[in-house]
Amino acid sequence: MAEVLETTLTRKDFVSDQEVRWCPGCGDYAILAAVQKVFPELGVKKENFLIVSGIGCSSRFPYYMDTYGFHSIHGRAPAFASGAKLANPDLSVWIVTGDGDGMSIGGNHLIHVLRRNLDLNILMFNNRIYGLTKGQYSPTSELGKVTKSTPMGSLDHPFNPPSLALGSGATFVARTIDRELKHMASIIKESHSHKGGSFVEIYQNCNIFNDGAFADMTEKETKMETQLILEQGQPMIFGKDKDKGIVLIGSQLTVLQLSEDRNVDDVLVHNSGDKNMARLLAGMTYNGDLPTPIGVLYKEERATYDEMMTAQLQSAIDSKGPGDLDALIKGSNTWTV
Amino acid sequence: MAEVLETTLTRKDFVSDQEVRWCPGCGDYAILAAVQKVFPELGVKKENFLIVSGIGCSSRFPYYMDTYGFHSIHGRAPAFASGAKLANPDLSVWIVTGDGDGMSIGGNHLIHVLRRNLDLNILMFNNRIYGLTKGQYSPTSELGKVTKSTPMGSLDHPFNPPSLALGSGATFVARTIDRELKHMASIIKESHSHKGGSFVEIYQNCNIFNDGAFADMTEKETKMETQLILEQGQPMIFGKDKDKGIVLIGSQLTVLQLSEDRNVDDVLVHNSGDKNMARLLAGMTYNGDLPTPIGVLYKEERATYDEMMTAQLQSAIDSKGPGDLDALIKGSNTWTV
Amino acid sequence: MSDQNKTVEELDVVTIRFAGDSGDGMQLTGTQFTDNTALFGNDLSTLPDYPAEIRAPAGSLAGVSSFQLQFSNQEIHTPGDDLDVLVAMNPAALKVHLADLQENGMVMVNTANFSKKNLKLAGYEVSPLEDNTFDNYRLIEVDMTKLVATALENLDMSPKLKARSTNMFALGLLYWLYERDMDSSINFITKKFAKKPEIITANVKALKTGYFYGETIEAIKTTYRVPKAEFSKGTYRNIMGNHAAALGLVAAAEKAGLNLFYGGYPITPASDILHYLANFKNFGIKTFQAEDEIAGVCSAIGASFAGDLAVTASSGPGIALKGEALGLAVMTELPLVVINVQRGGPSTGLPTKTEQSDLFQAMYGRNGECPMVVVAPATPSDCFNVLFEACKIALEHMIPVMVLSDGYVANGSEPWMIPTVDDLPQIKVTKATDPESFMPYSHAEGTVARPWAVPGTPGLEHRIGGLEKEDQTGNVNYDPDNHHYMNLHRQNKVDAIANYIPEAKAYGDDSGELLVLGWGGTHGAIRSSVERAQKAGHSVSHLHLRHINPFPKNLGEVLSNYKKVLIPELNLGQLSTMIRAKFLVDAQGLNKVAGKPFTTTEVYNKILQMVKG
Amino acid sequence: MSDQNKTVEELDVVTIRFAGDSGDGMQLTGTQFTDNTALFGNDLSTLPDYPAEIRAPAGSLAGVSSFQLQFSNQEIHTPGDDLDVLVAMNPAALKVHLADLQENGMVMVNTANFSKKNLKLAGYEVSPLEDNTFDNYRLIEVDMTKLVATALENLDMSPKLKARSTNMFALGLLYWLYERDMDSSINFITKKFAKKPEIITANVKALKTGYFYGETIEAIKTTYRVPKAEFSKGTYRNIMGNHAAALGLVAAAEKAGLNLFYGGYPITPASDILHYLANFKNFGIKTFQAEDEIAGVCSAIGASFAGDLAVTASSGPGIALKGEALGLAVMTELPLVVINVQRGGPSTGLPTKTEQSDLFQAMYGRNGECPMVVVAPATPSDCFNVLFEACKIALEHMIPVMVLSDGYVANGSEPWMIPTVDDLPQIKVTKATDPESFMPYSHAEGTVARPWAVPGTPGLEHRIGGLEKEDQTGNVNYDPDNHHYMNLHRQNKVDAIANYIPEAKAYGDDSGELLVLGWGGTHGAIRSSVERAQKAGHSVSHLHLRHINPFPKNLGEVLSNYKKVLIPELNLGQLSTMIRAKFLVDAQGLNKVAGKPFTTTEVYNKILQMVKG
Ligand SMILES: Cc1ncc(C[n+]2csc(CCOP(=O)(O)OP(=O)(O)O)c2C)c(N)n1
Ligand SMILES: Cc1ncc(C[n+]2csc(CCOP(=O)(O)OP(=O)(O)O)c2C)c(N)n1
Ligand code: SF4
Ligand code: SF4
Ligand SMILES: [Mg+2]
Ligand SMILES: [Mg+2]
Repeated sequence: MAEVLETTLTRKDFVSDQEVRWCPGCGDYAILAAVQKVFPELGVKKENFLIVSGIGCSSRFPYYMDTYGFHSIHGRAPAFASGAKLANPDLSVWIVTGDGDGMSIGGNHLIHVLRRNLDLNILMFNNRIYGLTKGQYSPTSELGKVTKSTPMGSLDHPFNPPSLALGSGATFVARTIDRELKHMASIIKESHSHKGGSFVEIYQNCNIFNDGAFADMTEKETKMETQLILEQGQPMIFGKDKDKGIVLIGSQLTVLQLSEDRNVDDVLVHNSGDKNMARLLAGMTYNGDLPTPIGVLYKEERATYDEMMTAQLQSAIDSKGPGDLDALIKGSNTWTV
Repeated sequence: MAEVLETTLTRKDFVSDQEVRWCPGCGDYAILAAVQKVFPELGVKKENFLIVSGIGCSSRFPYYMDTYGFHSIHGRAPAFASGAKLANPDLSVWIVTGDGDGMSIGGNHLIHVLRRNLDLNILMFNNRIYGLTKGQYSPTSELGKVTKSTPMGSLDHPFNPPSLALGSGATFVARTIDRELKHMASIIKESHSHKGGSFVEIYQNCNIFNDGAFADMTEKETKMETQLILEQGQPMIFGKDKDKGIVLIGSQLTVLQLSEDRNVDDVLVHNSGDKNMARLLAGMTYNGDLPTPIGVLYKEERATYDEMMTAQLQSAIDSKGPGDLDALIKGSNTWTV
Repeated sequence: MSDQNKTVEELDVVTIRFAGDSGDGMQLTGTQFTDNTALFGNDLSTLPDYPAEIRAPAGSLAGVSSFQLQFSNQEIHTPGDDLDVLVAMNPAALKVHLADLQENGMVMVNTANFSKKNLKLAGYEVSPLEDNTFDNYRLIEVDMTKLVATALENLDMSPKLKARSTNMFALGLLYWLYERDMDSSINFITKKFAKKPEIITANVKALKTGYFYGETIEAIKTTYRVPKAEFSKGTYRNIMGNHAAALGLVAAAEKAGLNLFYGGYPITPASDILHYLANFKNFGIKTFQAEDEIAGVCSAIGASFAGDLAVTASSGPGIALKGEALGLAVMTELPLVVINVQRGGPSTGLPTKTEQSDLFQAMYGRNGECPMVVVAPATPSDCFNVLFEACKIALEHMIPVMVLSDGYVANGSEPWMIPTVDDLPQIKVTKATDPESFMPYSHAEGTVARPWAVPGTPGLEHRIGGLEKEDQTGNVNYDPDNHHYMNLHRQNKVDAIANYIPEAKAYGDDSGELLVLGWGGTHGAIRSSVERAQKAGHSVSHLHLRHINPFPKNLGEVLSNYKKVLIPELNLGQLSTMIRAKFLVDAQGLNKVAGKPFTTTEVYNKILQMVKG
Repeated sequence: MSDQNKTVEELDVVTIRFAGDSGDGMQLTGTQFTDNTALFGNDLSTLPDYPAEIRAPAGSLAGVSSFQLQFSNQEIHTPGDDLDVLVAMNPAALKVHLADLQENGMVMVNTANFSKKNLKLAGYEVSPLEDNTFDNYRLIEVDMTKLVATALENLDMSPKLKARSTNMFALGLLYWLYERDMDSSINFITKKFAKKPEIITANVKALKTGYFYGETIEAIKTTYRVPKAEFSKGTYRNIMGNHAAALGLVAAAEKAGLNLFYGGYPITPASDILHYLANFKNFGIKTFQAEDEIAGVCSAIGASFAGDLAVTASSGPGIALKGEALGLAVMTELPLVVINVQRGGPSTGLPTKTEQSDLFQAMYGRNGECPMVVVAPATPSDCFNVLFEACKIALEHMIPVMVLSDGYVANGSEPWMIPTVDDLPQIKVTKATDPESFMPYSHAEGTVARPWAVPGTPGLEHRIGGLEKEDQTGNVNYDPDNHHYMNLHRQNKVDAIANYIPEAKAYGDDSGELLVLGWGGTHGAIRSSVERAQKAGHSVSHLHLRHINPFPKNLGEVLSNYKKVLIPELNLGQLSTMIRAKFLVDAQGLNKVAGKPFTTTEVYNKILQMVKG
């Protein structure tokens, strides 16, 4: 883990000299701002940040951050990041990816990095579209999506990213929204503080090719009804008047209209350590009349791959002694002429 | 869907002329036997079966079946199978894969074919090892596994295949065991009858490189305590004396010791249509003192990709008329010299 | 239509370029002018050029988008070298493109955009309108934005939305300059915005305003007319390469009596092939947007095994990913068409730029001895023919075929004499049905095709895969002699195709001083320069290869008839390497890897150097 | 140790082969004999050969596993062509291998396995023991299984387990035949089964039984002794190629003062490199078994960016998958070592067989102009040197390097004079630290290396990626001239390495009739045949290329000194193509793609044909 920082960094320290090349109005700007705001507060030396991305609009992110950055190839960011983290476990490694980069071509690397629990942070900008290639549907696009490549509507059922992450064995699964700056900043912070692989889905608006994809979750008129803001130890209530709660009946999460009889005490209290509950909460995503949860769905402490590797290397030295190259080359069966 | 068959096929019709080349004692033999037993009973014409595999011991499967077969490349069987199914939706398409082929290199294709819900059947032989390459650990090997490539023990947390399948949006998720012939046959049958993508995990013993990986689940002495046999509409009881049941307390599945007070009526009744319950049941895999479920964990009717594609092609014809190639080539802006 | 004070001049050939910010609609403007030109009856060739995928900051140099068009009353082959007219919608566009304007050429600028901020973004310290930048050019300053705003005064629309029509103003102005009527664009606008009448009004008004404004420009005393070209008799349309490719595929499927299956993953500049095909669903075309390129090609191979005409397309990086699966297609001897719309490499490279640097990858980018048929279209409309032929070869020889298109051919356009379906050659496909004689790896004489025995056929159940196959039976086989034999067989299978393709015949004399040998999208620049050199009396011929693997049978002979061979390529010498190795001919390369096509002049100068030197 | 009735004959060179069922332990037997031979002091060369990955049915032809060994008192280069002795543990082994036995050669069979069932499985209608099969050979029939069973009578062990020691019996018999002592194997057995004393007893007893049984064999009147070879002074061990490769990597890491990171995915025949490295954890070596080959190479590139010496290895199909990522490594100019242990292709091909058919893929298997350094080891022990050098080039030039090993080199073994670490060249690695002068894409004179600025270094924060880079700054850049320049730069970066490698020098005369040009694992067969031809008085020299891209600077000159050039390759002419294209030399190929190495005779015959014809 990165050590605590002496000097004070500011947002400006993380602004690179490259022009930002997203379309005006793109949700990516807000995410960039949030990250530039949060990074100085993490207690990590500037030179210890590494941001790795794949290919996509979202994946241009590293160019705009004055940290070490690697704009790699499509879908493979988790693999590059894994190598870099294992080469230098002191780095604070961030992966920035999109719904196409991360879940289409890169789906396998994503699920594997999550099960391995390397200590790194994944920010997946989900705009439910391929932005960079000008608007084909993505694995998170809703069924029936009309796009350039599906003029009559797409035929495939989308992934539910938190469900997939949990199904992979992720130890930190969260969701936030480009338009909720504070929430986004706090989730990014929390993902950093989690030791292990953190998966953060960020609902992001692509105003050019999929404008308003999450409008119901971002617009004032509706968002109170559609967002379920999860907070550790807090009851799961929502609604403009905070008059609705989530309860578990049998195996089903259900909306409870609060009343005098059935009040906040009857409502589920969020415990991000409860994996089963996380599985059920993830299932609430765009699911009928249920609100969609944002916040930290799940968080589990589990040994990280990188720390186990470090420990294993040490234990090899402890048991065999530090490598003696001459002896190794020589082996055990030699003869001399 | 394949039409119902007139003539009567037998096991022998599905035995190819190729020598079976698995190690003596390999669990693959039993699975081959089960499939050869079940196929004649499915009401599918012999020539309408297509078995597609990747690379691995398990993936040699098609050679031994006298059906159409494609021994493709490592990890990609779902993609080949998807193309074949879409080219000819009448085929009964089966994918045979291993834990390495299906979940390591092929993980992405697996999760995508499941979310798309193509009507095909996946048999994943899980021996928790790479057999063909002579014994490296696989993505389903337990943490700390000592193998050729991990002499000091592996560092990565394994996948739980049904959890991953459910997280991907699969519509049919089941598990069986090479040593439970009847159970295996019935699950294979049920996977066939499911319209949509069926994922069947088969615990399979690799007696050469990972002998006894599932011994607790297969040996007489222990299996009654370790297997939870799920049957639709039946209470979830297990144990040598059928004296234990599974109950849901809050969000946690727990073992209930049956007694006069708390008897079978208190026990959960299996409903394979309950997705939330399936998520929790999948989590019981090799999980502490809980038994590991076998049977159909989950089953959901959802439009299949292939039938939607067929419908879309038809609706294009219905609305635009059948394609007129001369008109298409001509387009709308022409001039004549 | 020009007024009394102006004169009309006839020209043989004109090159114009529209340039502006990515948001200025230059691609649309260019396409409109192109369609109009095509309908008018000129020969033409286009070159769209836009920034890498993502939108660059407004007004920046990186954000400039342009569209170039050459049109003529004669046959032309390229979008032209030097410009007669440059339309520059902002300072950045001027900065990037002015150097390409020929001396005394006309440059029209939209002065409204020459703000301090934009000048700075374009790197101008002093406004070029205020120094000697235009000393050698004819500058036409127009405040297009303001003129449009005034014309649309009465419309109930935001100023921003109004400004969006400025490109139509520029288009109108050029229509006026070249004596065109505006109907094609008015029709287009009316159709495109059928649901938004106010947008129709705005655009049409802006268009007409630009047109009529022309007459008021003092500085322009002359308008121009490029008479119709003489085309062979027939019906024509203007067509882009990717569009023609898609049509070629559909035509081949129809001629073969097969369903078309397309499995692929979006990537610039190949995605449009998927987009076009997805629109042809009433032709029974199945398009499958896969999770990645590997799944794209594998799904296609699976569909091929199951009996469809299977196609995948991508660009360089995506083709790299398909290499392993293509080996399987070669081993299983299944028909498959793979399209690589090449772009600038290596790695992600220059995604929107053109290049010919994937020839080696096409030939050799797989493990083992893995020969593959390679063909390449020469022009946008040639994509139709080449894709049709690729399908024919794939199906009739049971073999995968790689088509090397490129960004220039794919996005460029030209007039195309529309073929009739009846006149297209038949594609002979016979699927195996007879269990008696069936051997999965028996091979037909001549075509060396193996039987296509598709699942669903009773009695032909068999297994194929990537392990070495026994000759005839197709069973897995580890015998050394069989392996050697099968390697030769796979090579022979490709080589035998040389018996089915036309012999090489150069344009120009059959022997002489210099042969310029080309392939793919460089056709236009080479042909133009060779014609120029021929006119100048040099002994130069042009041979353009459609078939790169196998080569035409007589290629070696043809090469030997010239004293020198020049191979211009947009790479560092890939065809050169193949030619030198095979024929031991000291072919010289003209190599440019700049993400841009050759200019005619570049090739011409090299020709001169070689015939003189 | 031979008894009075037998005589001992001295021989210069002997070739033996153990062959049996996959389950018979032939690989172990062969390795034991090899170690013993090495310790005894002969020069030697081995050729293990086993069925494709999966276990074939017991007794079947497909299930035969063999191990060949040539040993000599002189320098030898190959495992030998014709056999002096064949040990055949079952009919299938006999069937597959008998043809390789030289006339009058000795064949020892384990008669116990010549059951009806096994005969049938091997395709014998009549037992070869009962017809004239052995007319031209010396047949020694031994019921090894029974003799072992009797010897182990008193052990409390299942008959099946006892029978498992039969291979030790055969080993003992051969030890006796070649006048060896058994200590090395007794030591080995004792160590290996330290935890199972009864297995030790059984194996040692079987070994000794075989040994002493020798004396009772009437038919063998003579035992043989191959005197020690004269080696240069030094300490030796026997080593296999993959093992040597792993050691070369560890040594390079130590000499460079870096940690080694290995990212890869198992595949035959490359997996052992991972297995070896995973055992060297106390050297700080990080091995990462990735989810696939793409993740393997990408993790390595990530580790390289972060400052480790990064390595990935695979075989043909896996390397195909890495193509796209290798383009990124070329574009980002990061040090990386990529090992391809070649096997039979195309596609899955013949996974356990050797071939040299991935040279084209190494050179050209990526999109765009994407040149890569290519080197190849010639022998098993040479893998150490080549891997060490590959790391040195990668690190000192900041460039990816592809190493083309092959199944023959990787699994073969030979004596190796052990180098001392002190004598190995230093590897100069300087990581950038100075923010003042730092430019990510500035390039050093000579090496053309760019600075290695690793994350964690204050003030050097920068971004890299796969889009075209601006010279010096490394920023994304779409300028045509920059793109052209950078393409030339990347080529130049490879070419410049020619200044750092030795010039080519042929073995034999510096000019003459014929130069035999080889690369990689064909070294032994070529060298032996050239030596034979030289002895026969022909003007033939041998040049073996370690460096294939770039070639040694003087290669063209060397080639021009010979009237003819012959290029033997286990492919259809890949180096030939490169040489012909580059030097316009009419090099002839000797090409075999049978999954097997050349025999000396094959190459020799071709040499004769060329010097005579
Ligand atoms: C190997 C490869 N295949 C395809 C592409 C083309 N491509 C670039 S980005 C992209 C999808 C981007 O979608 P997403 O990850 O959702 O990012 P967004 O642009 O929406 O932020 C595709 C298909 C590529 N660059 N490389
Ligand atoms: C592209 C590629 N990479 C690697 C391999 C080597 N390989 C073949 S099978 C296999 C793993 C097989 O494991 P699994 O799928 O579990 O099958 P099993 O043999 O255990 O049945 C590997 C790594 C290959 N054939 N192709
Ligand atoms: S295309 Fe969409 S995601 Fe990409 S920069 Fe523009 S608005 Fe953002
Ligand atoms: S290695 Fe294991 S999985 Fe493979 S055939 Fe042998 S026992 Fe079965
Ligand atoms: Mg997206
Ligand atoms: Mg396995």
